[in-house]
Amino acid sequence: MATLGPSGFSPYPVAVYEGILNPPPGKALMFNEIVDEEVAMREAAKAMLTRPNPTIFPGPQVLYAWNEEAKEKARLVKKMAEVLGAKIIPMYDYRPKYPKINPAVEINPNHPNLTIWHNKIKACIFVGVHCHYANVALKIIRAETDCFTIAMCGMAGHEDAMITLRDQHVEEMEKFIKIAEEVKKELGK
Amino acid sequence: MKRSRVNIRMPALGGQGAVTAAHIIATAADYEGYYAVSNPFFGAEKRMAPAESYARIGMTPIYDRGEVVYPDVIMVFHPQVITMGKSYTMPFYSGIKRRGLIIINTEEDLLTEEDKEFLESLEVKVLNFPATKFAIDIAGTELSTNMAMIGALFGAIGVVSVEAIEEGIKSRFLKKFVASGGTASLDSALERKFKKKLELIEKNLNTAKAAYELAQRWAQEQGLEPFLPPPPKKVAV
Amino acid sequence: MQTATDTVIYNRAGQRVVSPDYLLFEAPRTKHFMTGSEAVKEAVKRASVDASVSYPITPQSEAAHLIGELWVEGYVGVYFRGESEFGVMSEIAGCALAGARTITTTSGPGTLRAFENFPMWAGTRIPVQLVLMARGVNSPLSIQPDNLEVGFLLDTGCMIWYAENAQDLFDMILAGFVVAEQPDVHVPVITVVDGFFVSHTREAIMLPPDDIALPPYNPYRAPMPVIDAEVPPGRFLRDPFVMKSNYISYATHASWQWEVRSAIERSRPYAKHYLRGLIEEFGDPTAELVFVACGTAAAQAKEAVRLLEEEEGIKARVVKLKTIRPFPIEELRQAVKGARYIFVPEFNVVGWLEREVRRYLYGVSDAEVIGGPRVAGGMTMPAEVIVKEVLKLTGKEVKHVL
Amino acid sequence: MSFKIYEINEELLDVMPQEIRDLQFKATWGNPKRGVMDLPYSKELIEEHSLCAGCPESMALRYILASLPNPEDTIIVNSTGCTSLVFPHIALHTVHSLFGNQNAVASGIKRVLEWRFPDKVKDVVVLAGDGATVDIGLDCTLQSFFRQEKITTICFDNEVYANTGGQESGLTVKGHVFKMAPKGKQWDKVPFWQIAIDSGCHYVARLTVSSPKRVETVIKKAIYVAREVGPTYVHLYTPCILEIGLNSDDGLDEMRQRDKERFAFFEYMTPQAEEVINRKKEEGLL
Repeated sequence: MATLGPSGFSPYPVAVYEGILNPPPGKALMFNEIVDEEVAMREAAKAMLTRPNPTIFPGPQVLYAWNEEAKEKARLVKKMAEVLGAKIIPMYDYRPKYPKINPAVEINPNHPNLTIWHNKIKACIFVGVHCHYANVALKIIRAETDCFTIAMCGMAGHEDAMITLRDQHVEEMEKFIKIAEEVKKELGK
Repeated sequence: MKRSRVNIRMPALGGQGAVTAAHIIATAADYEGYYAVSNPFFGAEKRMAPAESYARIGMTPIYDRGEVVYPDVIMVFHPQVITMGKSYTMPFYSGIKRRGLIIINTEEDLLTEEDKEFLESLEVKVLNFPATKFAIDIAGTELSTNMAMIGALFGAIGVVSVEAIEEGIKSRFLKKFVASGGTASLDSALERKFKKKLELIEKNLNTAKAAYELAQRWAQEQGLEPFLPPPPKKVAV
Repeated sequence: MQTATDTVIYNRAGQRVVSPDYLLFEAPRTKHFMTGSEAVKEAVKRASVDASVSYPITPQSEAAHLIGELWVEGYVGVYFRGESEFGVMSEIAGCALAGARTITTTSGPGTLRAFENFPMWAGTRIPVQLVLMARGVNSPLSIQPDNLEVGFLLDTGCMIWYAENAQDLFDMILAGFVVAEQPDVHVPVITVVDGFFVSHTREAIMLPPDDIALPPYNPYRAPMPVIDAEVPPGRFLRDPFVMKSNYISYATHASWQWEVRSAIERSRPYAKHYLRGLIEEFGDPTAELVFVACGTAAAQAKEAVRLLEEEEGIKARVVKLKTIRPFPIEELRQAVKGARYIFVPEFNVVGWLEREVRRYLYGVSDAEVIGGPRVAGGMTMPAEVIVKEVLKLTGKEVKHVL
Repeated sequence: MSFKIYEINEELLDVMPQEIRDLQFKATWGNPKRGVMDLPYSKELIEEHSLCAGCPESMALRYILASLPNPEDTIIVNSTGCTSLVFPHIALHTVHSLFGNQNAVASGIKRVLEWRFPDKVKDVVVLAGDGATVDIGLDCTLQSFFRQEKITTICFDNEVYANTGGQESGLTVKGHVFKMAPKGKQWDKVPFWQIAIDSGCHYVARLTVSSPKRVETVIKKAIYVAREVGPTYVHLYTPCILEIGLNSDDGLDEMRQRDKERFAFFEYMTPQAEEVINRKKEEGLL
């Protein structure tokens, strides 16, 4: 069953009400601290490599082949999962699903906690999810689970994640994979 | 006490062009180098109903807006403002400041002894000026009443030149101007009447100029000082 | 700096696209003399606006007419008159959902008729801009300035900015699009002015050239998929009924609402930059007498500060709030340090700004907060009246008012 | 064509559930000749529905979605009501906004899509219940007709407010007892198909959904005409079996009975609409 996160049962208080804002361009956010992107990437990789059942949640922007960047990012998501030894569970659309989801194979922004609880996921990466849905989901996860959340955002980031990487595109994802490989080696995995 | 601001209240009747007058007054003052703001007080006023507009001219940036409750100058555009009480205030000069000025468009003296006594106690000067008659005589239409009133104002308070008035009038009639629906149709009536815009401007200007000269002479006779120091020569920010 | 290899980009109207910073802060400006309604047109003309829908109501109608002229001139893509404010705000929502930069205007009863749309706009995360020219909403009918309606709008999930004059309004409209469209903000912005006092007042305003404009809106940076069948997921309902059809959907709804409010909070750094601060201070910074106000009330308070200084020898100052949502909490707390008396002059009978000020100063400031002076129904608030209120407090007689 | 938004990146194909893979490989995209006859053989654009078992609205939705000539570039706007519970499960870009503003929202979407994509066909379809179309949304519905918006409006007429628990609506028949009409409805059913004609619609049809093929033809005609000429209106009887006390398997029978009386098939078209329809027939698309 659920272990409550830092915010308790309700999605309130949310991070911005605790004074946490998205990092400025070129920087990353780690909990409530603005740090260099590389520092955050190392910590993110470490969390994924050391916590139980790490999982990547790719969203529609990388799942579908709607443009060249998406195709390239999909390839990198796959590679990232290999390096991190992580599972991939897709957030393929955003509807409130009826009558129920299958938490073993899918995640939904309206009740992401179900998938996290079911699979006992203790670290995850959101990538390619539209910002609003990432934020809705991350608030619920922050409130209702003890999962370490990492957001790889193509825009300004998500302060409700524990680590936020902003403006993440192909180049940055490649950089993260490289750092993850290094961390993995350092950890002797 | 030197003034640093002249607040003008213009009680008029709907259709007389008091809003246009406020606009031209403020534009001319702005051109002259003062700070200026104009605004109407709009209700659902129709023709011949009471209507008021306001202009403020000053030496420093003007924040104040809305109805001028404490005017330095009151310009009565129509005798009915006084004779029929078509005014938002009662009497029409309530709130007038010490050493203020009242210009009334009238051919006869409309003030009672009581009015005069009160105004004299505040050293307020009154100029009875037949603006409509002036407009008909010079421009050939009573629609130029507002131009005569503008000329009289600046002639009397002595702060804005004829050249600046000309700029104000041109900016009103040559540039694309936003008016309410009613004013827009009045504009086209004016244009039909005068055929050409330039002709309109010239006639308006002549009316204003003649009124300016008359009021200037009157102010000299009365020993009126200019209402404001020379313009602060505002520089573009 | 532009080099020879940089490509110059033009928008659909043929204007050169420049950065928001250039348009707002760097481009040379020239003086014009115009009304607040005309300032709206000038702002929209430089904002690469895609769509606008209008409906007549005094005093915003002129601004709406002028946006129509811009459509005829090719500066605005889509424009028509809707059936009512409820219809207009829904049509505008449709335009925004389909990926357009949109603007509309309304006033008083129109705002209330449209009301159901505002929380919907915020919930569906569209960066619509509503220019609100506040007017009375009570029965009996009034068309005059009275900003009671703003008190109703405070918690709709829209950003609320308050402009003091035509210049503020022009700059705020441009900044409004820029801030509202940030991907992590992306909620509607309501730019408020007091009707007539700004819409129909003519004053000098500094404008950048009209052959440059904001970069066009990019709907693919929005936090939700745009409704154009060009972006995944292909299966996408905006906005679903989350109250049934699945379990624990209540938490979804709660989270969604917090997200909308978070979005407003995220606008702070952007607004601070593009508005040059969320507040503006006027007068002697050491004065113990402070007016906290927005819009025309701030303008009138500035005049009162002058009168108090010149005629009574009393030092006073004004803290003008440029944003109401987000509320400039920290800025206000800093600004009123050292204050003994805080007056909150307002153009409504309920004193919604006073409530806000008290809420955020509670336990933080020792100053006495005085909710007033207050006028309503379209009344003017002469600076002399404000002075009178202050003098009452200090036990002084009023000399200059007859 | 926007079919690419349904195409899954190859690397991630293995993590996607069957229903999503089917949408890419087994749905009928890019084929204007698609229709209800594909239903048994193709992936439907509706995944599941959250309506009552046997609800005729679910049949109507399946037939309509199977008949859209251009689903990959079709936007559907709906309104609050039973159908808004189904919309999350439709594999298209759809909008639920408020109760009653659907035609206004659709007007905005259609005009902006025409402005943003002048070289593409983007169909906008409104689909709402009788309360949304004729009662609370009447103003927005009619005004979109007056303005000649190029959208197709489909009304699911179940003659009652069903989602809120069975209240009388403007389309309830006279005398029928529902909540808020405890003495029976006091006035006649609003003949909205006729009002649609008088308000400027170029193609209007009234029918039940008892015949899938007929639904297909009507929907295609309505969309083709809206695309080129102006507003079109389709009035469908989709009885609320729950509120009129029928069993789950009685819906079809109820519609067949009404086919003979107040929902007898009725069709209207303007000469411009007829020209479009004839041309589409010649092209083999109808």
